Parts: sequence; C-alpha cells; structure tokens
Amino acid sequence: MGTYLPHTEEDVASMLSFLGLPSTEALFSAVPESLRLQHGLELDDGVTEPDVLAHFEDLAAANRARSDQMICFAGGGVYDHEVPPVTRALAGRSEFVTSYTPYQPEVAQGVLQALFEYQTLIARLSGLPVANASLYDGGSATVEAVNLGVGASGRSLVWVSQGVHPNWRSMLATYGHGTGHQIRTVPLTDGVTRWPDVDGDGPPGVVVLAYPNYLGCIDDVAAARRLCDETGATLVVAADPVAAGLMRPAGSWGADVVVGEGQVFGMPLAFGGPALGLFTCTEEHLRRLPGRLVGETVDVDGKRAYVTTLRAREQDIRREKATSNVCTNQTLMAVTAAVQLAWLGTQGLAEMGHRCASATHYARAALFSDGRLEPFVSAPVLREFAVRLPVPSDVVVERMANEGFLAGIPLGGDFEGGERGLLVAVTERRTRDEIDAFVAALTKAAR
Amino acid sequence: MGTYLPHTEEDVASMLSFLGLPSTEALFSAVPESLRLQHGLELDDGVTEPDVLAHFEDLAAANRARSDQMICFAGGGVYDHEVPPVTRALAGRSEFVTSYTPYQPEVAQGVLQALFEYQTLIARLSGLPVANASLYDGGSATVEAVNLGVGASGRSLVWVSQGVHPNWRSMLATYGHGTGHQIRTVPLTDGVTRWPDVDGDGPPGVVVLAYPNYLGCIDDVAAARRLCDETGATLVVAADPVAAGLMRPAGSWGADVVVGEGQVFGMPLAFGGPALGLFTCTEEHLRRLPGRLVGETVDVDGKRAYVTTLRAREQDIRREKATSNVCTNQTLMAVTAAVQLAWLGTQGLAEMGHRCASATHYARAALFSDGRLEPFVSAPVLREFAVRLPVPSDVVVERMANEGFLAGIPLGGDFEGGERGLLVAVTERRTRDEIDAFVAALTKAAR
Amino acid sequence: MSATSSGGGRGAPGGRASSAPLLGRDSEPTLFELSHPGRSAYSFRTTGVPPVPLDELVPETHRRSEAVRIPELSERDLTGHFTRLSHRQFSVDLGAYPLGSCTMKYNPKVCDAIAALPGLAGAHPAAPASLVQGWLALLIQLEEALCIITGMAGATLQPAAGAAGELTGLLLMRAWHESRGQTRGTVIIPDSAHGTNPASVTLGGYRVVTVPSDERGCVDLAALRAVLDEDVAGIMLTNPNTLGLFEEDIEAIAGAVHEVGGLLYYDGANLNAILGVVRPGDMGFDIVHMNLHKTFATPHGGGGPGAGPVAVAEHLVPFLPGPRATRSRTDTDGPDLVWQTPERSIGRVHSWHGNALVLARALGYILVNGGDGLHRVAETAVLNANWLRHRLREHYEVPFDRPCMHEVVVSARRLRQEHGVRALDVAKRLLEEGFHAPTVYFPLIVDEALMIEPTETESPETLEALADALNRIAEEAASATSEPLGHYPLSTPVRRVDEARAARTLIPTADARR
Amino acid sequence: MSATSSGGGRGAPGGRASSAPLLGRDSEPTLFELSHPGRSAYSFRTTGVPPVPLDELVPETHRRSEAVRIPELSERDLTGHFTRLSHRQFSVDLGAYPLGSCTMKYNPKVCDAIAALPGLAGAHPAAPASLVQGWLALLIQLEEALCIITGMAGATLQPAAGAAGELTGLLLMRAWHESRGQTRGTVIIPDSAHGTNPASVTLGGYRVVTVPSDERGCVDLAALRAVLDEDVAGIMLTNPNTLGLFEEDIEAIAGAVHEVGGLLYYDGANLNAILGVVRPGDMGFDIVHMNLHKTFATPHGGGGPGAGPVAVAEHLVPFLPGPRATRSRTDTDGPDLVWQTPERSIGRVHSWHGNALVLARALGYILVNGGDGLHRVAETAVLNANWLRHRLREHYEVPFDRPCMHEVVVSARRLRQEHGVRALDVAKRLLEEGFHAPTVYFPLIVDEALMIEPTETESPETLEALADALNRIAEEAASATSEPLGHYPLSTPVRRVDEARAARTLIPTADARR
Ligand SMILES: Cc1ncc(COP(=O)(O)O)c(C=O)c1O
Ligand SMILES: Cc1ncc(COP(=O)(O)O)c(C=O)c1O
Repeated sequence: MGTYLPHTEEDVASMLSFLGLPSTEALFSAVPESLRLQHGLELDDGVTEPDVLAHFEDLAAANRARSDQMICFAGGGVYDHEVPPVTRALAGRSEFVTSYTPYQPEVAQGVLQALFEYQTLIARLSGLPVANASLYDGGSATVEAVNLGVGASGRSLVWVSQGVHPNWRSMLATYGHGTGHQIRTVPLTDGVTRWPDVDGDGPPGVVVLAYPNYLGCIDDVAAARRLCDETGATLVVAADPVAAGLMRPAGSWGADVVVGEGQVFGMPLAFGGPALGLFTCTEEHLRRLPGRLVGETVDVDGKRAYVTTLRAREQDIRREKATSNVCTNQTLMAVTAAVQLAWLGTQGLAEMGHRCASATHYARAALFSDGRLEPFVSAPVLREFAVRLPVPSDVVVERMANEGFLAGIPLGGDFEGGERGLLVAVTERRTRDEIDAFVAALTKAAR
Repeated sequence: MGTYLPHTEEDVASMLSFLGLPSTEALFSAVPESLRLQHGLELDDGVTEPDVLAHFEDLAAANRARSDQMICFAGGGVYDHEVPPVTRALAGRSEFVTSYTPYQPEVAQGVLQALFEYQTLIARLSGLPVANASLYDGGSATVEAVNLGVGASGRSLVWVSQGVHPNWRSMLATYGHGTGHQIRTVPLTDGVTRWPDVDGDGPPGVVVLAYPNYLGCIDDVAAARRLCDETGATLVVAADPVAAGLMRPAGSWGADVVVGEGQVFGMPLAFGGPALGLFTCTEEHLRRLPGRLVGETVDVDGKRAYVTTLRAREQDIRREKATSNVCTNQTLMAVTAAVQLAWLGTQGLAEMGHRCASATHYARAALFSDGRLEPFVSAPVLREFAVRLPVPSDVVVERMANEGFLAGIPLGGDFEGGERGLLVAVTERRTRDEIDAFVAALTKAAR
Repeated sequence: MSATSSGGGRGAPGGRASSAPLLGRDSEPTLFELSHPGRSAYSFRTTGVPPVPLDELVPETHRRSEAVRIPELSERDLTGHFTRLSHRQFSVDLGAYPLGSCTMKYNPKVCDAIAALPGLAGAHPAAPASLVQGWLALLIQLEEALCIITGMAGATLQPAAGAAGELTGLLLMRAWHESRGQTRGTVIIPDSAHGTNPASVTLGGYRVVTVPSDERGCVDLAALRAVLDEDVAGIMLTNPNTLGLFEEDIEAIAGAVHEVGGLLYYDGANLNAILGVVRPGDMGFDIVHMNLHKTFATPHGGGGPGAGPVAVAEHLVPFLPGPRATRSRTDTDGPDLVWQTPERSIGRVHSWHGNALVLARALGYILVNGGDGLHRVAETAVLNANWLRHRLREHYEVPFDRPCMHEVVVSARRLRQEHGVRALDVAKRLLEEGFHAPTVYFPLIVDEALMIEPTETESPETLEALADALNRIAEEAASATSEPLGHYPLSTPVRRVDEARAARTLIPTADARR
Repeated sequence: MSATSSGGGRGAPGGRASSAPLLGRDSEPTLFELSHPGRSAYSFRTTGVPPVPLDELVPETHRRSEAVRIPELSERDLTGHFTRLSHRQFSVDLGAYPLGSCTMKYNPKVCDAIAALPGLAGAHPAAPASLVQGWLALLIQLEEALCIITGMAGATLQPAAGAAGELTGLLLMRAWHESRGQTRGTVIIPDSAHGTNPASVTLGGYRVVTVPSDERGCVDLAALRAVLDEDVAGIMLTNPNTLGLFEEDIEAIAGAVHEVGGLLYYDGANLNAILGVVRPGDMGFDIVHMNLHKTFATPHGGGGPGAGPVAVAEHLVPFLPGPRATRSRTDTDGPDLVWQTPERSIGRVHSWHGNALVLARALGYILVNGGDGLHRVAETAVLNANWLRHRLREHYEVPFDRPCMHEVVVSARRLRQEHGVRALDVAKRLLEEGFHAPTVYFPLIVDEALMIEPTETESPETLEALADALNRIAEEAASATSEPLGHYPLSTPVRRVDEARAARTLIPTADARR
C-alpha cells in the first residue's frame, strides 16, 4: 500500500523527468543488475492500518501475563508501579517523541532541559554528582560501568557479586568477551556477598555489587568499599532506584559508579523494553562517562541554554578511542523518568518505597507465618524476596497463572537450590486483598 | 484530598495574613451565617486517582454494548465508523483540548484556523456557502434551524417529516414549547414523506425533511422544495453527512438550511455525546446564523488571520434579541471533524459512503433472500434500513446481545407497527463474516 | 519557486514548520492549500464485502455528479498541519488563563483516561438499558452528587452546556407554572447578567425584565420589589454574581420572588466559589444549572464540549427531561437500572443523554476531590481572587472593593481617562507576558472592565507574576518612554487582528475568498 | 516581586507560559526552580496494607538520614512545565527534519496505538513463554520479516540501538572465528564510516584498520586489497555509504574479504535506500544490523529508544544471542512458541528481549507497507534525494555528483572560501526557515559537509521549499546587504549556544551551578 508516501504517480513522473530519468528503476543504476531483487521482497503486500491493528490486538490477547488481567508479583528489575495518566500524556507529547538527539540546541531546548533535569534527579538519587542522559537498560549501564572501571583501574579482572541480576551478569560475560575482561562471580552466602581474598589472578580492577541485590537482600556496601580501598578497584553499585528512596545513597557509601534500571519511574512493564539505564559517577570519572551529557550554558544573548557537552568523549568525535559506542539511547525514557519523579516529589518517592516495603513485609509475614513456606535466605530484604518452595518454582508459576497471578520469577539454576526458589516482588499497587489471595493461592499451589 | 491544589498550609496562612484575615472562613463573610453549610457536603471524602480510575473501569466493564466487545449494527445518527489513531492524536492535543473560545485571536489562531477549515468542509459537504463553527448535536442543530426558519418566514407553523430522527422531533416539541412554535409531524408513507395540503392552520413557515431519513430511505427533497416554493416556507434538511459523500448535496436541492449529526467524522459512539451539530445555510440567512462563525481577515501587519465574526448576532452582545443562546459549543468536535475529513480526503469520503452502502446492500440481500424476514418499508435505502420482525424487536435485541451483536434500534411506537421494527446500520467497519454471522443470528433470534 | 521544474509545486509545502512560532512566524497554509490531488491518508478495514456499483445503490436523480472536494494530504502533512496549528494556540496546559466567568482551571489528565475507556467511549446510546448498566450507574452517581452539591432533589444531565441548561430551566419554569394553570410572561435578570441569560429567557418564551445593580454591585432590592408581580415567572441569578460578589440579600430576594409565585433560577457558572460553603438550594433557588466544564474541571475544548446539567427542587422533579437513569422500583427480573421519563416531563433536550463523556470526566473530578476537597477548591479559588484584588488595587480601580468571591472585576477607566489606554490594550499587552488575558468589557455595568478569575489551581507564585505583570503594564501605560500599549502584542503568531474587516468583507470559508 | 508580602513567592511562577515561544521568549524555569515544599501531584492506590514503621523495615545503618530532594509541584505546574518545554522542541511532527544518516521519516500514529495495547505494554518480560505467546509470535514474525528484507537466515532482536547491534555483530564475528580456532586482530572500516563503527570495533576487541575512499566516494578497492590479510576478522560497511553512494564494487569487496576468511558486516543505518531493491545478503554480507528507528519509522524519541536487531547468514545463526523466540520443535504439550538459546550463543546483549515496544512498532510499519510498499519507500526516498541534489547543485558543491541514493552530501566549501560562511552557518540559518538543519561535518571526508536526507515522507512541495530555502541562503551568503549568516538563528527559543563555555565551566546538574 505505501500509505505514508505523499507522492502521486504524476509527482513521481514529473520528478523523474526533471532528473532526466526514464523510470524509478533508473535511480538504482549504481546497483549491479546481478544483485537486484527480481521479484520484490517475499513479504505479503501491505494491508490497511485497521487490519494491522486488529492483528496486534490478537497478538496482545494471546499474552496471558498482562498486568491488566493477571496480578503481578514479578519484579527482577521491572516492576508494576503506578504510571499515572499525566506522565503518559506529558512524556508522550509528539515533540518529545518525534525529535532526535539534540544536535541543534537552538531548536531542542525542550529535550535538553528535560535531560538536564533528569541528570540532576538521578544524581541526587544516587548521591553522586554526575549522571549521564541515559543508557539502554540496567544491564548495559552495568557493562558500561565495568568498562569505565577497567579503564580507570587499568585492571581487567572484575569481581561481580552473584547478587547482581543474572541477566546483567550474563551481559557482562557476553561483552567481556570483546573487551577481554575476566568476569568472576562471587557467590552470595545466605543472601549477602562474601568477598574472597585476592588470589593468584591478582586484585580486581572493578568490584560490582547490587544494593539491594537480586534476592532482595540488603548487601554490605561498606565491605565492598573496603575491598576497593584495599585493592584500588573501582566500586560499581547497581542500586534499586525505588529502594534508594529509603536507603542511604550508594554514593554516600563510596561507590565510584552507581547504575540501575529506571523502568520504575513511569514506564510500563513493556516486556522489558524500552527500559532505562541509569548511570552516575564521581567527578573523577567524568572524562570516561559513557553516553550523552547535557550541560548548562548561555546563548549569544546571555540567555540560559542547555547543550550536550564534553562531546569529545563520544564515538562520533573520538571514534575508536571512545570509551563507549552509544549513540541512539533512551532519551524519551529519561524524559519520562523526569516527569514521573517530579510527579512523585520528595514525599511521593519516599512513600512509594515505604509502601513497597510495608507490602513486602505484610506478604512475607503472611506467607511464612504458618511455617509451610520459608524464605530462601534469611538476610534482611526490602521490597523483593525469594521463597523456598517444596516443588519446582516453574510448576508453581504455571499453577498460579490459572489463579490469576504472575507469581514471581523462578530463581533457576544460577542459585543453589534455585529450581525451587521463587523471587517475589510486592509493589505499592498491590492491595491487601490481592496479597491475601496471593498468599492463599501460593500456599495451595506449593503443595 | 484536593490533589489539584498547589497551596500548602503555609501558603494559605501567608496569603490570609496578607489579606488581614484570620481564617479561610472569613473569606466568606458575605455569605449569611444562616445559609452556610455546617457540616460540609454529604459526599464521601476524596479518594486517590488510581482508586477513581478503578471505579470507572468497573463501570465500563458493566457496559455490555461496547463496540470493542459487541459488534455494532446500531446507528440512528451515531455510527461505528473508523476512528484512526492519527485523528485521536491530533484532535487530542492539549492545546486544542484545554483552551477556550478564541476570545483573543492573537493567541488562538490554532483553534480559529481549524474552525475556518471545518466551516469550509461542512459547507462543501452540504452544498451551501456558510457553515457555523458547531452546535451541540444533530437535534439541537435542527431546533436552531427551525428557529431560524420561523424568524425568516415569520410563521411559526412547522411541518416536520416523520422521517426526521424521533429524538430530534422530540426536541423540537420540547423547545417549541418555549418559542411557541407549532410542530406538526407529517407521517411517512412506505418510507417517504407525503406532504399534505395546506389546511386551516395556514401554510407552514418551516418544512423539515431528513435525507436519507430515519428509516434509511431516500426521501423526496424536490417535493419538499416545491412545497416551500408554494408556501414561502424555509426548507430545512437534516442530511446524513456520510450519505452526502454519495448523494446530491441537499443545498443543490434548494435547502435553505442543512443540518446534521457530525459524530460520524472521527468521534467514538460516546454514549451519544459529545457529538457535533452541523449547521449550514444560504447567505440570505447569515444574520440569523446561530452560534459562532469564524472569518478570515488580516492582522496589523497584513498577515492572514482568523477571528470570530458577525459577533453582533450572538447572545453576549445582542442579549435577549439574539437568535440563539449558544455560547460554549462543540469546538473540539469540529476540530476533530476537520482532522478526520482531511484524513479521509475526497476519495476516502466517497469510499466510506460507498462501502457503507455496499455492506448495507449485502446485508439486506442476505437477510431478505429467503423471505423469512422482510423490509419494514420498500423505498430505496442507502446505509441504514429497517427490518420487519415476526416478534417484538426489543426481545430480539436482547437475544442478539447474547450472540455478541448490538442488533439495531427498535423502532418503537413512533412508527406504525414499530414494536416489531428494527433499524439496522451497516458501516464500513463491518466485515462480510460479521454480516453473515449477524444475518444467521438474526434469522434465528427472530423466530 | 520553480514549480514547473519539479511538477510538485502545485500546493503549499507541508513539511515546513512555517507556522511554528518556534521557527519563524509565517502563517500556516490552510488544509486546502496543502491539498494535492491523489494523496491520501485514509485506510479502512478489509471486510470482504463485495462492492456494488454505485448506480445500483443510489438512484440516479439522487446521485452526486462530482465528489465533495475534501483536501488530499498524506498522514505526514496532516499531522504537520494540526501540530503546527496547535503551536499557534494558547491553552491552560501552557499557562495561566485568568478568563473571568470561565473558570479555566487545570483539567486533570486522569479524566482524559476515564473518557477514553473503551467501555465508556464505545457504548451506543440507543442500546437498551440492560446492556449499558455501567453508564446508567455513572449517570445516577453523578446526578446524586450534583444534587448534594447544589442542595437539590433531582437533575437532568442532558443539557450540553450552560446555555442549554438555562433554556431547560426556563422550560421547567414554564411547565411548572402551566401545571398550576398559570401563564406568566416575564423573567427578571439583573443588569450584570451573562448574555446567555436574556437570550435563553427569550427562547423560553418570556420577556426579559432587567433589574439594576445597586451601589454595592448587588441586585437593587427595592428595584426588584418594584418589578415583582404575578406576571413574573421567575428570576435568574448567579451568586456570586458576575462581579464576583456574593448577593448578601439572597434570602430577601428569594422570599420576595417566591411571594409572588415566581421561581428562582441559579446560573451555576460561578458555582466554583461556593462549593461546600453554601448551596443554591439552601439560598432558596428552585432550579440550578451547572457548567461542568467550569466548576468540575472538564476541559473547555477550545469552546466546547461542555455540559450543563440542571438540578431542581422536589416540586420540579416531575417535569425534568427524560429519559433519566433511575433505580428500578419494580421487582421484575429486568435490569436494576432503567431509563425513566418523568410523568410530566418537558421532553428531551438533547439527542441522547447529554455530553456523556464530559459527564464521566466531571464525576471523576468530584470523586477524586470528594466533599472535603471540593470545599477546599472553593476556599482556594476565593483566596486567590482576593489576594489578586489586594495586589491590583494600587494600579487599577476596583469598582466594588470589598471581599470578592472567586473572581475580581477591576476597571481600566482611570488608565483610559488619563492615558488613553483601554482595557483591551491591557489585555493585549498581557498576552505578551505569557498569560492569557482576562475577560474584558464584561460585566457590562463596569466601565473598561477586566474580569479576572485566577482559579484555585494557580499557585501563589503564578499569582505573584500575574499581579506584577498587570501592575507593570499600568505603570507602562503611564510612562512616556515605553512602547505604546496599542502596539501589543508583538510576538504572538499574529498581531492585533482586524475584526472590523472580518465582518465587512466576510470570508466565512476558504471558498469565499475573493 | 513582593515575595515577602505574599509568602508565596519562594519559587518561580509555574503558570506563566514564560517559555512558550507563542508568548514571549523567556527561559522556562527548571523543575527545581518551580518546586515548592509541600506541594504534590502523586497519588497511589488505596491498598489497605498496614504501614510498618520505617525502622522495622530498613536496618539503621542502611537507612536514609534525609529524603531525596525531588521537586514538589502540583500536577498543574508539572503539566505546564513539560508542555512549555515541548513548545521549545522541534520535531518531525512540526516540520521537515532532513538530518542525514538519521532517516527522520514520519512515524505513523497507528504504531503509537500498537505500542500502547495493554496486552503488549503490560506483559512482564520474565513471564514463562506459555503466558506470553503473543509476544513470542510477534518477535518471530518480525525476525522472519527482517530476514526476508535483508536476505539473512536468522536474527536477534535484543540490541537496543544500531551501535548495540554493531557490537553484537562484532562479537558474533569473534565467536565465529574462534569457533574455527582462529584469533584475528583487525576489522576494516572505510574512512567515511560513522563513529559508532570504530568505537564498536574497539569494544569488540579488534583493532581498526581504515581504508580510504577513492575519488568516486567509494571504498578504494586497491587500498582495501592492500590491507587484507589473515588477521582481518572482517569489514564493516554501510551500503549506500555515508556519502549516500552505492558501493558498486560490493561484489568484488565481498569476494576479496571472504577470500582472506573475513566476514562482511553491514551497517544498516542506510537500509532505507535499498528496501526491496537489493539485499545485504545478496551483496555478500554475513551480518547486518538494522536501525528500526530509522528504516522502520519507529520514532527517535529525542535520542531514543531505538532498536538495532542483527540478522546473520546461516553459518552464524548458532552464535546468536539468546534467548530467542522459536517455534517449538518438540511434540510435548508445552507451548507452541518457546525461548531457545542457540547452542553456541555469544550470550545475552540486553537485560531482556530488546526494546520490545519499539519492535512491535516496526512490525506494524512493515505490515502496513508490505513488500510492495517497502520497495516504494526506497524508490521514493532515493527519488527525493536525487531531486534535491539536482536543485542544490547550482549553489552548493556536490563533491560526488552522480546519482545518489537516499541522501545527498553537499559541501559549503565554496561559501566558506569565498564568503567565510561555514556549513554550520547554513544550518543555523535554515533553522530560521522552519526546517531542521541537515547533519553537518559528517562524513568527515567531505569539507564543510551538509548531509541531507529528506526521506520519502516529505512531499515534492516540501522539497521545493527546502531547496528554495537552501539556495536562498547561499545567495544571502554572497550578498553584502543581508544579515550576516553568523547571526542566525534569530527567533528560536535560544540563539546560538555557547558550547565551549558548557564544556569549560561544566554544569552537569542544577546542583552544580556555582
Ligand atoms: C455567568 C455565565 N452564565 C452562563 C454561561 C453560559 O454557559 P455555557 O457557555 O456553558 O453555555 C456562562 C459562560 O460563559 C457564564 O459565564
Ligand atoms: C551510519 C550509521 N551507523 C550507525 C549508527 C548508529 O546507530 P544508533 O544511533 O541506533 O546506535 C548511525 C546512527 O546515527 C548511523 O548513522
């Protein structure tokens, strides 16, 4: 159909004649005849918009685990938090949606100022002075942080707590293959990282910890910091930004880089993407900062203005010497997070964390009270926790789906006994009735 | 809760102190003590936005006749036409939604130009040179047209074809009570209006006809025009704007005023509102035009500009001598219609009408082929038609609902034998499969 | 332009942000100028329905000889056009809009979400009650809330705006008098009334009798008494009135009007001032319309849609328009909620059930605020208006300088007399400051009126900036060195518009251009 | 300001459209300046969950001593702020955006509707496959379409943007060589390559070897041959290249690289030019990334999100990242579609399944267009670019003036030499005309480059206006009487921005202001 083309046949004909060309084919004279597709793409012909929309409605209907129909107790970095209509309306304004990277600051102050505000907010949250203007997701932010750390320390041995999200650790492994970093996982002991002594491989160049960690436990940042002080390693903390509303900022524990997943601030579950990689660091590491950075300046009239800055770090200028290759990023998600954080305000952010923690407390108390189920580990948790089940957790998840619950995330083989471990998240959106019903159903399903 | 107030307690206190007042109560010193509410409104306290949204989701779920879940064959002025995402996105822009009547043209060119475009489009559709900037709905447009006609002819006897929407006729009766018009219904004979001879009440001042009419039949505008020529009456035609894409414009038949229901251009069913009253007339009647009119002009720099004009007709200036009392109107719906019509374009509008008519033809052929059901009247129809059922139509509608169809609108007592008449509309959104299933179900339900 | 060379240059360029004040200040071409034959944006479902030749569908005499000329644009140019137009439009979402009498408060986005719910927006109005129980429940809940707020016994939700509510109210008045065998001829309105009031009175079949305001800005009680007689069907008042002042004598007025057998109609445009403080019903009113688009934060949509429900006292309930959503009183197995037309109903006043989605929005707003919140709305709206009154006093005359309610009317008379600067000039100058202008030259009884309604959703900081701007403008008016106010606005999408020319060389459509 | 008198004036006014270029040209205050302690917009569900004292929830050493300082605004001021910011932002929806290499085509609104479907947007990524069969079906359908379009055998949809796709491709390259027991050290890129290419090469653990372009703007085949050896892991090319020119020798290049055992990587940023005309697979490429936000009309979001799927030839499929949505090959009673991680997978490259909602949008676009439509997209994009090339020729140097593909690179060198006017000046002057500027100073091998990509969604009229504007600017540059171009833009929300100062006195957050 080509519905989006303005050109009529006459337009095309008259433009071709202006070019002195006999046909549109002739536009492609540079393409060797032998290579050209003879019969077009083996795709169906175009269909109308309403037909396509109907197709996607069918696909959508085939997803049972959707938050409007199945009560969500799954988390693992992506949570079912409140997304108010006002955030959707503002971040969805087409000026934000259909613009690109602010290469021309004179006509991009909207996005630039929103990013500047985002950077300020994320920096405050982490307790570090500098935030970039977004990365793809929590995992890629962790990868970039490790790259920064290796560059800063000059050592490519990376000690990663097992409490870091398994998918993010998997990404560290994947990308470490290219950069040549050695990624070593340091296991959790009852939910908390016990750093080993330095061995024959020498001291780590980077240490990565999650706070709270994947099992929901409040890990020991101070110990990690001590390790870094002893070894000269760069400390990377993957912090849950909702927990950060209640907890000492990772920056204040001495983290060099704080990363995280920003989906919690106004984004839907979105099957995991687009999400938002949060990245903050100390001033010391500014020149290694990956991605875009917006700074305040003035225009020729002395009027306040914003512009992307320290551009010399970036790939388009520094090319093979750039610390990162990111170009297109998650700006719209950063704008969304800025809107959502301003919607929350000081009090709303604290209350959101508090509500999650209270609901988690309530759910745990109900689940574990009669002793039939027990916590997977005993360390203190905040807003997510793992349950030890008497039956395989993936079976339980299927059973629970039939009761209307997405019960959580099976821990899986990455954790000892994880086949019977289930990671459960309870957000501020879960009502007492929902939690009560969940507890009853889980207790039954776990038989 | 009062979530939308920016004022903190301290704000209020300091403002009160600036005013020298001891309390907010004191602001209301002019209100006699004896009248004041002592214990506040007997409404529940405010609840949070998510709770309220959940309440409305429950209400919405209690509506079975919703177009996303029940296939719609009901019309009667409000039709299930395609509303594309682009129309919703553009007409929903907050600059259009949250502004008011363009009293300050310098900062309202957006709405003004859109209305000017709307007026042009509606005028073209009707075949008359002037359109106003919207009225509430088809019914109120008809009432206003009759008022105009009575004013123009100087006679308050109004002959209204029974083919005019029963609800609109009911409105004519209601409002006629105030203005003192005598509204006389002229019955349809086999779907077409047969105008009587002038009797002792004298000739009508206004003649109102629907084209096509409520039963879907193509009524005889020429006859109505002849009647008006003979009697000096003003001819008001209530035209279906979708049919107008295929039919001779009512203006070309000599209508003085053409009105209609504009919901068909980009608005959802919306339980009947907000809809859009279309109103067009000849230049002769310009000074009696109800509602707002936008005209083109220039600004002090000679730049093209738009402004509401001939304001002296309106209530705020002419007061008790105004021809109409309308103030707030349906501007956003007029903007929506302008967007939707431009989305349709010349070809799309014609095709939409053609598709509706073809689908109607197909449905009728299938329904009436085996002779078990029969048309309510035999006059030619276009995109809506009435079926004569062997059982009461309201019973059939309930039965059909269980099969997933909103089968149509029972004709009811207003038409002879109407208890067993069902008005069916088939839009361009109905697929052949849906129509086939509808025909099968109706044949069964009508037993 | 070398249109000939490309063959493409027949229309205006659509991809140029020519009208975005962001970039240049050219006019935006019209849809008609952007049109290019053969382009299209539309697309329909694939239905499988066989197309029938047109001549089999439409009898020849009724068939169009040529298609309606509608602009032909790509979706891209369509989007560009209306997005650019939106950038030429001020709105509440962009800034303060202190348009007196219009209550341009912030419209919460949650209500947009409510109005978009497929289960509400997708319901057909002719569906039998059994299939739309959710809608009936919603309407009943709203009706009950509005009755509580106004102190009334029942309401119709059909009227599509305030003016439609007024006329409905007057028809109710007429029906009531007629039911008592009385034909009355006049309705009283104060000279400060909004134009829709007298216009509605005429359409209701009554003659307008105007009563003057006294020196305090309220209905002159003596003058009122002088015109009261048995021909008076009723009086229409808004309280607070259009000067923003509470009619303190309302009890006496009500008594006097009732005494001659008249009814009291409450124009609810100013209801925002008294939510939870005092109720029209308690003041003695019999009929009340509300402008949901004002008081209950449903957006004004560039001039509509609105909603103007009418609530009435017990004795008028049997006359309300129908059908009305009601709880079923029968024990049959029909649905719980049914449509019912009151016994002596005046009939329908809307094609269906009113501006239903606007009604849903208003209910959403009421529920979020609750009784306590609505009271705070009124308090804050009144606080804001009084604060402004204090701040503007020095530079503007305040004709009735006593505690006002939710709006304040100031006068630029002194500015005009001393410096030749009119209220209009002040308004246009204010546009330049990033605020919408107040209502000007209304109410008619105040010379060079500037009617300022800040609403409760504007913050103290915004009020401060607004007051500063208005005061600065008054100082500028007096200063010889400033740009003359008549030159403003300077940087709006267009500058002062020639309204006289618009009326003189009327161009009501693009086809009328000569 | 008399802040003291009101007590309200602590922050900046929020209700003033102070930043809307519609009305005045002041800066918009920051969120932090608009903040006022105690205000709020948030609201949560009423859950009935009993709140637990914080000290029971968070161990003391880990507890915050003070709350994070987040701005406190009413919803009204929040809305005003971001609406005003949006009025300070150019976008495709406002006008043409001929930013070379970025394919800023129109983004159909139907795709917004797709991405908003609750059944897609509300799915949790960790749900077992059985509960998200719709998503898996969608991903498979998209993967298959992308393979057909590129001529490849399998794809990963995980990479979140083009650069992520590049790195993924390089890791695939590495894995493939390693699987054959080879460790290679270098990757070749042309000197016209986009910056992400060399940056990715480094992150992939390779050394960059740059080959120069020849006088025709294409890879210098001889120079390429000279650097080809057994240490070469592969070459990264975009075809058409960043000059908008098709690498005509692609078959020879492919042959030569393959001969030394290297792989060919296709940077798909320019895929829009060749849809349905020629496929990377048929040209001999082994690995292809696509920028869905370019070619497939998913919006760029002010700088993202994008999506950069990587499709590969058969021999590389076993190395693709996982998990990948696949049709189940077992006869068990599990779900039809399952997650599968290829046997020799390089591992995960995204936290979950990529930017899923962007993927859904792209599939929507592909289905509406279909195979036939996509072909017309390419034809029209190329037609538009060539038409512009012809129209600009007179006033601008076209360094490689032969038929271009979807974009054309012109040079302002002559303007600089003769009139001291740089490409940047032309760009800034163009902003004033209502167009976004082209990409400037890229590719690096063209002096004073202006890289113009009109895309297929701009109409001939828009092209005409764009060409006129650019030509007029060139004339102005040569004219003594015009405003010097260096002064532009004049009427944008801010004028030329001091970038040097931004870097020198770095202010990366509002807290860093000194
Ligand atoms: C005092 C007053 N009465 C009545 C009305 C009429 O209301 P509507 O515009 O909703 O018809 C208005 C509206 O501006 C008004 O201000
Ligand atoms: C030629 C070319 N290659 C690669 C990229 C990188 O793609 P992305 O920005 O999606 O990471 C771009 C983007 O600008 C590009 O133009």
